[in-house]
Amino acid sequence: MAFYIPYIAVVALILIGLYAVVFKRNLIKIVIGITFIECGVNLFLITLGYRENSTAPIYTSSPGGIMSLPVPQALTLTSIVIGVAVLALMLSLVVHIYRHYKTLDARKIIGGDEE
Amino acid sequence: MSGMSKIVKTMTGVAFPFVMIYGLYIIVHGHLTPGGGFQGGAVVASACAMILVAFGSVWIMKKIKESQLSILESIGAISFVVFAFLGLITLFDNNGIFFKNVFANSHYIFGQSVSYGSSAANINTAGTLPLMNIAVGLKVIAAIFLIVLVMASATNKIREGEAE
Amino acid sequence: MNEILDWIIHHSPALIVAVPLLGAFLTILIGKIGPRIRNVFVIIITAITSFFVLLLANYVFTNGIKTYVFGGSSTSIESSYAIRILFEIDGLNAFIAIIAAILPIVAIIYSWAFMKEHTGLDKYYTLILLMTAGMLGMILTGDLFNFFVFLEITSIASAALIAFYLHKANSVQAAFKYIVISAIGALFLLFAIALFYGQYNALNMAVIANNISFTFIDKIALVVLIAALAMKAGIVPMHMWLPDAYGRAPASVTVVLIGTTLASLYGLFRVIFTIYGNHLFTVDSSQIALVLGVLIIILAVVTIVIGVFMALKQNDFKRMIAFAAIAEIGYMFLAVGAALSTYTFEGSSATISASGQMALKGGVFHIFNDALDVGLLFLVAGAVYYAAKETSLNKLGGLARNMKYTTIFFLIGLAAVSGLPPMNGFASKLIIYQSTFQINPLLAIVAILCSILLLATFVKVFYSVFLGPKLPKFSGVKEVPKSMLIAMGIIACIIIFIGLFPNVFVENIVTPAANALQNATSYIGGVL
Amino acid sequence: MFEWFEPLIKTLTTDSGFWNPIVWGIVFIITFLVVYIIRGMGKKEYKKNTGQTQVFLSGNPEYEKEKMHVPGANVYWGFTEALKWLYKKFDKMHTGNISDYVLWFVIIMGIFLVIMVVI
Repeated sequence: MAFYIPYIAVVALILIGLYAVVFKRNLIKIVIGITFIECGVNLFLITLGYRENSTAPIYTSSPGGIMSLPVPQALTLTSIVIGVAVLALMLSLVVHIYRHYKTLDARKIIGGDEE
Repeated sequence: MSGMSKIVKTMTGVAFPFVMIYGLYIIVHGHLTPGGGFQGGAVVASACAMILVAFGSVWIMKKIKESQLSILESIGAISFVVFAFLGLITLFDNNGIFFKNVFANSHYIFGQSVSYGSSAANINTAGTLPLMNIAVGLKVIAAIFLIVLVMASATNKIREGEAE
Repeated sequence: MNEILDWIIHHSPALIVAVPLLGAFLTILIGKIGPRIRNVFVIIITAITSFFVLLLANYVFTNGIKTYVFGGSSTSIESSYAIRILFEIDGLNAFIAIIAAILPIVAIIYSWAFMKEHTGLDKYYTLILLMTAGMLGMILTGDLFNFFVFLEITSIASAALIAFYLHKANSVQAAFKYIVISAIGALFLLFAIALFYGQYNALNMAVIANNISFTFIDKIALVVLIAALAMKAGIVPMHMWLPDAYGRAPASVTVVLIGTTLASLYGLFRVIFTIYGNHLFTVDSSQIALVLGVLIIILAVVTIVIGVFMALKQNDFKRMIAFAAIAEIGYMFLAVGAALSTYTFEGSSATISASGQMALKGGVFHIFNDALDVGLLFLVAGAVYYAAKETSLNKLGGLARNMKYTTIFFLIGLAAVSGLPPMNGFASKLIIYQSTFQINPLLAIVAILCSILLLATFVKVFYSVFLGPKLPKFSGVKEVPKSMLIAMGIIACIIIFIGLFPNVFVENIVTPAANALQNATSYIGGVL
Repeated sequence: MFEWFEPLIKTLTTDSGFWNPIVWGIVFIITFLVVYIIRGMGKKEYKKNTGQTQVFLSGNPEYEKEKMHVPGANVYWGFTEALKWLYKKFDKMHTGNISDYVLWFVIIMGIFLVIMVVI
C-alpha cells in the first residue's frame, strides 16, 4: 500500500492543479494551478525512477545488484528548468495584463474587438 | 524597490561570498558530484537576488545594465552550442558526431582518463562535460538574475504609475 | 565538393536544429553592430537551414529512413538500453520539415520592412530563430521526451512573440492564454511520456512502438496524447486560443505560428500511426482503429463547420483568417480520420482500403497547401495593416485602387484557400472530396459545402477591404515596401507552381510521406 | 529535348477521377477568348465626360464615400440573421475566458477516456 502513496499524491496534485485552473478566477491562482500540475508530473517521473534496493549507477566500484537508471532524474530536472522559464514568462505576462486591465479576474480578461 | 535596513545589508555582504562560492563549486564539480550548470547557476543567481532584495533594484541598476546581462547570457548559450559543434571537428570523415565528447581522454583540458576502482574524484576528467556545465552555469546565472531584476524594476514602474 | 555535400547530409539532422540555435544567440551580439547586418545575418541563417532541410529531404525521399544519434557513433540502439537522443527522419518528417523551413524564411524577409519601426528587434529575431529551431526539432526528433522539450521551446518563444505589441491589451492577454494552454498541453504530454517510460523503460518512439501492447495504461496515454496534441493543433472545441493568438500576433509571427501548429499536428499523426500503429494495425484490433477513426471524423467535422461558420461572422481581418485556418486543419483531420476508419484486417496485418490511402494522401498534401495558403492570407492581412493601420473590416474599403500587388496576392490566396482551380488548394481538396465520398458521401458533402462557405467568407473580405469607393481616409495609402511584396511573391509562386503541376508534387513528395505514415514497421526498423 | 517537361504535365489521378490543370487552363483560355470576341461585337455607346459617368441612384443625390461603402459587418446580414439560433450557441461557446478553454480540454479528454475504456 505504501508503494502507491506517491501515485495517489500525483493524481491529487494534478487534480488540484486542474481545479485551480478551471474554477479559480484570479490569474495568479491559475498560474499556481499550472505549477501544481507540473509538480505532480515531476513527482510521477521521480517515482517511476525508484527501484527497490538499487544502487547509484557508478560503474567503477559497484557493489553489484541492480542499479537504478538516472534518466527520470534527468527528465525531471529538464522539466523543472522548462517550468521555471514558463513560470517567469507567465508571471511577466500577468504583470502586463494588470497594467492594461487593472484587474486579475479571468472573466474580465476576455479580449474582444480592437478598440 | 528600495533597499532594506543596515543590518540586512551587512549580513548580506557577509553571506554573499559563501553562497557565491558554493554555487560556483556546484557548477565546476558538476561532473563529479550531484549538481551541474543549472543547479549551481540557480544558487549563484539566488545570491544575486539576495543582493537585489537587500540593496534594492534602483541601486543595482546603477551597477549593472540589462544589456550586459543579456550579452553574458548569449555568450553562455553560444559557447554551449560551440562545444556541441566541436564534436564535428574531425572534418570530412564520418567519425565526427554532433555533441561528441572530443576532449575526453585526450590529455588536453579536462582530458585525463578516470582511474579504475574507487578513488578520490579527479576534477581534470570528463572532457567537454565540465566545459558545457560552465557554459550552462553562465547562461543560468545571467538569465535568472535578469528575470528577477526585470521583474523587480517592473514592479517599481507600476508603483510609480499608480502614484501619478 | 561531393565529400562536403555528403558530410553535410550525414550531419544535417543535427545541423538543422543547431544552426538556427547558434544563430539565435549570435543575433543578440550581431545586433549591436547594426540593424542591416543583423537582418542579413538572420536571412542567411534561415536560408542555410532551409538548404540543409531540402538536402536532407531529397536524401530521405530517394534513400529512405535516415537516423542520427547525438554523441554516439552507432545509429542503432539495443532495446534494453534505449536512452540516447536520436533523430529519425522518414518521408513524413521530411515532408513537414520542408514546410517548416519555408515559413520562417518568408517571415523573416517579410519582417525586414514590416517590423522596421519597432524597437527590440534583436530579441524579435532571436525568438523567431528559436521558434524555428524548436519547430524543426519537434519535427525531426525520434525521441518523445525530446519532442516535449522542443515543444516547450517553441511555445515559450511563440508566446513571447505573440505579446510583441506590448502596448495592446489584446496581444498580452492572447499571449497569456497561449502560454497557459501550451503549458497544460505540454505537461499532459509529459505525463503520457512518463506513462510510457514507466512501462517500457524507453523514450524512443521506435522502441515504444515496437514494445507497445495496448494495455489499459497505454489507452490512457493515447487519450492524453490525442487530447493534448489536438489542443496544440487547434482542433475544435479546444481551438479558442488559436484565433486569439493568430489574430493578435504580428503577421510575420503568425506565419511561423502556423508551422508550430502543423508540427503539433505532425506529432498527433506520429503518435496514432507510428507509436500505436504497430499494434493497432498488425494485431486484430481493427475495431479500435474504426472507433478512433470515427472519433477523429466527428472532431474534424465539428472543426470544419465551426471554423467556417465563425469565420463568416468575424469582422476582424486576421481573426477571420484564423478561423478559416481552423477549418483547414479540420480538412486534414477529416482525411486522416476517414483513412483510419477504413482499416480492414486480413491475414497477419491490416490494410487500408484504396480510397483510404487516397484520403491519407489528400490529407498530407493538404498540410502543405494549408500552410502556404493561410500563410499568404496572413501576410496580406499584415500588409493591409501596415498600409492602412487598420484590421477591422467595418472601417476598411477601396484599397485595391492603391495596393494593386497586394490585391493580386490576396486573390491568389483566396482562390487557393477556398479550393478554386487552378490553385494548389483545389488539387488536395479534390482528392479529399473524392476519397471521403467513397468512404461516406455525407463527409464529402459537408466538406464541399463548408468549402463554398469559405469562399463566401473571403469574398466578403475581398469586397469590404479591396473593393468599394475610394475612401477619403485611405487616400494616402501606398503600396507596401518591396521586402513584403517579395515575401508574398515567394509563397504565391509556390502556390501557383503546385497548382499547375500537382502530379509532380504528389508523386515525389506526398506519396512517400503518406506511405511513411502507414508503415510503422519500417520506422521501427530504422532504429532497432 | 522536352523530356524534362513530361513529368510536369502528367495528370493527377485519384482512384475515381483525374485532374489536369493544363487541360483546364486551355479550356479556360478558349472560353475567355470566345467571351472576349462576343463582347467585342457589342455596341460602343459609352461616352466620356458626359452624364453617363456619374453615379445614378434613382435620381437621388450621391452620398458621401464613407456611406456608400457597405462595411464588412453588413455583408451576409441575412445569412447570420437566419442562423441566429446557431450563432447564439457558438457565441456562448467562445467566452474568451481562459478557464473555459481548459475546461473544454478536460471534457474532451474525459469523453475520449470513457469511450476508450468501454471498448
